[in-house]
Amino acid sequence: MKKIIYLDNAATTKTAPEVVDAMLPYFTEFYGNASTIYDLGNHSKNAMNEARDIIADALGARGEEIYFTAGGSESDNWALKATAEAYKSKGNHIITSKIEHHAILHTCEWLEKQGFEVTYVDVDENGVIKLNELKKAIRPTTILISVMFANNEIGTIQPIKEIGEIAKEHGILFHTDAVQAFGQVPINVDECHIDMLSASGHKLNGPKGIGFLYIRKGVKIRSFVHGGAQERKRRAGTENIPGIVGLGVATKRAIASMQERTAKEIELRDYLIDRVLKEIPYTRLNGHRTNRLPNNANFSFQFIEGESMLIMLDMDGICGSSGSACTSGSLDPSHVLLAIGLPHEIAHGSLRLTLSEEITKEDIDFVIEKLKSIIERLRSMSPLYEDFVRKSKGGEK
Amino acid sequence: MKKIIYLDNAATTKTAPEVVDAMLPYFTEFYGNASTIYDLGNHSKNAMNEARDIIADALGARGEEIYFTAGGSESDNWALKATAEAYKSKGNHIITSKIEHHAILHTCEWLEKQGFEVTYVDVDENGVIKLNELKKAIRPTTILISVMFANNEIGTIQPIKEIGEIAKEHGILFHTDAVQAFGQVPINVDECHIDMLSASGHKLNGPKGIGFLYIRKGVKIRSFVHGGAQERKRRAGTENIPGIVGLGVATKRAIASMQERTAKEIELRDYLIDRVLKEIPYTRLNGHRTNRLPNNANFSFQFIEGESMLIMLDMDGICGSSGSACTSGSLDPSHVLLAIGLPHEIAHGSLRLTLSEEITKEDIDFVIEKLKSIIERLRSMSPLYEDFVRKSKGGEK
Amino acid sequence: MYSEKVMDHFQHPRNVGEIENASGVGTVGNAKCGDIMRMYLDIDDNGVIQDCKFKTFGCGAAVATSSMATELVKGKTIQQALEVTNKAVMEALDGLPPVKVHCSLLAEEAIHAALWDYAEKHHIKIEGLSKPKNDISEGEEEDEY
Ligand SMILES: Cc1ncc(COP(=O)(O)O)c(C=O)c1O
Ligand SMILES: Cc1ncc(COP(=O)(O)O)c(C=O)c1O
Ligand code: FES
Ligand code: FES
Repeated sequence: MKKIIYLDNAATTKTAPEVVDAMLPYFTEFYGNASTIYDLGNHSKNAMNEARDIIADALGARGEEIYFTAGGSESDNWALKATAEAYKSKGNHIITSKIEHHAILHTCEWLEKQGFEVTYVDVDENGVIKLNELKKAIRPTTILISVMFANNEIGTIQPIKEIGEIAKEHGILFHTDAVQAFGQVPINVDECHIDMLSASGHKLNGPKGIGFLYIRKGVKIRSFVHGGAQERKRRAGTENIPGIVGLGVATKRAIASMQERTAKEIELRDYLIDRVLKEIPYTRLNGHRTNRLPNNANFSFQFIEGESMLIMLDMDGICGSSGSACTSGSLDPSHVLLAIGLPHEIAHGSLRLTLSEEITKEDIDFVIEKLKSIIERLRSMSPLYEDFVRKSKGGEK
Repeated sequence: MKKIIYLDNAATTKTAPEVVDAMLPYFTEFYGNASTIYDLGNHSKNAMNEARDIIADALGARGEEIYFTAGGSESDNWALKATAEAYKSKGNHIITSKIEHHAILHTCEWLEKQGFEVTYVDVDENGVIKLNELKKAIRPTTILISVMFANNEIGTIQPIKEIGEIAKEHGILFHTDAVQAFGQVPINVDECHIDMLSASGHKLNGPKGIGFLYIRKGVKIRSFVHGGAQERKRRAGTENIPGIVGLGVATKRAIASMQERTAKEIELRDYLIDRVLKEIPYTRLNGHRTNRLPNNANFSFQFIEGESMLIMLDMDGICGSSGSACTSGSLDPSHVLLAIGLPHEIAHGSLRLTLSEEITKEDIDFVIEKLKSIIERLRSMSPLYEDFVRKSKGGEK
Repeated sequence: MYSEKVMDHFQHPRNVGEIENASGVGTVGNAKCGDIMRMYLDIDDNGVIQDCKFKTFGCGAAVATSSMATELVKGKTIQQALEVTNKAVMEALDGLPPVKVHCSLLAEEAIHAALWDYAEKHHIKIEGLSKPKNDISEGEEEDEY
């Protein structure tokens, strides 16, 4: 098989072999339902609570504040819909940002249909939320602020602590979608005044189909999935023990290796960014130059369309993405790139490369060489580029 | 380790080793996000669609009518809430039964709070829904009938085809919670006029945390989990590929072995039922004598409390359940046993034993011997039994 | 789910049974779960509990707390027996899971009911003992979600 350079770790990650190993016994040996009384079920319950404690520790929270879900989307849906339901007697206004993941945005749109009002706060050209606009958006009826910890496309990390303080000052609940940040950057829910936090296992070398919602003790919140008494009666469904165990091990692993791993990733990321910006003309970096996820690089190449670029990269064994993987069903340019002010045709030519601990400098060098020739080739085919060159030449006359 | 006789297969099953084997490559090798364009992602997409087709085949449906979820509870929540939302301009009335799983009942209660009206139709003493009551409950505003295919506690199989015909006749959507039935009894969605059907992987030797909702083509239904464009824009969240592959293999396996496996289970189940009823006095069988799940036996032992019995059975390595595992967080006697007319104290002493293909006649013999002495011991400690004996003696004088 | 002590008392319950012509018998039911406990006391002329037996229709915790309660009141005076609260029984068992706290109330109430029966039969008044309820249920609130 051809060597693959996987640079789409923001879409999903390889499940770490030690994570899989930890899960295995819970499929065929300790398969008991955690909600039962016999010993086999206790095995499951204990394993689940161990994972809960590992995750709580990683956030400076308590085990009983961690509720397992099927992933980031469910966590986001739950946080927003069930808070809205529980606090609607207090108010019907929610504040979020323009660059949230669709799991937040589409949920907000749904809530608008149910009679809630949502303010989508702007971001600046680096993708940082405008705090003064956020403050101005607050009303007496505001019940919830939901701002993502770090953006999945452009990697920008938000001023979460400041947002948390604003929320706290006004007695408003604060939720953050930390699906991209959890395991990549240190998070402490108390320091940042976070009341709810979403995360998803498969973004940190854990399994797919498992995630959690942190809910601060005391936060009134209804169920989203109704049914059995699992997760302290807040989230129904037979517990996915192998998934939960896997998420626990993945968290432990991500936290333990965070410092070393991200230092290495930042170095390689910056090397990639510097060389691409220098060696490929008409290119811009999207997202904040320094305040970004350790593994995220996002470029826009003028005169180029994203899908063609991705297919060509794939032919060279390079996996990247253009906009968010989750929106690939759509042909619209990324709402995130539009929000940071890119015109449509430039937003279309974006490339997101997200590193992992397995990526080496040689890999990056290989990617840059391939990228250079792909961009050149696509530009030579692009009528936009032709016009541009003609115009520039005209100017030179 | 002590030998364990696992008789709680209605709570959850052991994941079959070949299911785990099939899942493994999708953790560490073909881990790509199915919503991407590169080859690695195509691997995932193909595997997912193969599983979809296997499941569709098992139901006489089409692949595009199968939507993956995180399990039975999510499927039930989705089916009810999103149908209610989509059809509320047509009407606000829903019909279900008194013996549904909590994933249906609690969702119905939630819908009642949102302004919907729900009729909970009675069952007879065998747990069979009263069809004449069901018919009488239909109103011009009825938009949905949801009746489970087979009950998780007492195993009774419902007259699904008749219900489907009634629903069809009146132009009402028909959903069935087939979490216990899928893979255990043959199901054809067209023959039974089923519009939506819920199932959960871990009940048929598949993995936990994965399930599906069958939605007949043409049924308008909204999303329950909003966000990315996965599952034809109807269910957001990065696809749980290992789980989906596992569910596919588990389905294939369950369908292929169904005839032989259930014939064997029925024989053992009937042997168990006959001996227990004959050899343990003051005992009744709950659920229909013949029209029941092949692997389900459910008894009530008078004068006895369920939990004590379960703990004692566990000491002998026997895993059983009392009421539904999912409701063990509650102290109330099972709503199912109350619905078939059992008084509280008898409902308390119920024992559900659910077989698997691994159970032998020797296992059953062992269980019966242990059960006899446990019941005797607990009765000798029971003040209710004391009163009963005293009264009978009094009567003999 | 249960402590070793609870499991021990469940597996080997002390003092199961009846006492013929007991000085006092009390039966209480738990409205919360429908479980039932009966306590027999044999009290001598000095007001010392000579023997104590129980029967329980209930969960593992109910059986274990009954067993422990009989151990705790045996050999005690009536006044000392009144001090055997559900908390004392739970502590002696190294604790119970939160959903099972109500089970230990059954034991406390059963002792009180048996003492009340004794007092009525002997036409005496026991200081600090009030008429037991037929059904006990406590005010512990479940969270509403
Ligand atoms: C009939 C029925 N419906 C729904 C469910 C819920 O399924 P899950 O726990 O997989 O979400 C179960 C299982 O507990 C069930 O038996
Ligand atoms: C920021 C963000 N939120 C939410 C999600 C949704 O997570 P999942 O796909 O695991 O449901 C994703 C990933 O796609 C994400 O990047
Ligand atoms: S021409 Fe194919 S997506 Fe635009
Ligand atoms: S649950 Fe009834 S006494 Fe314990």
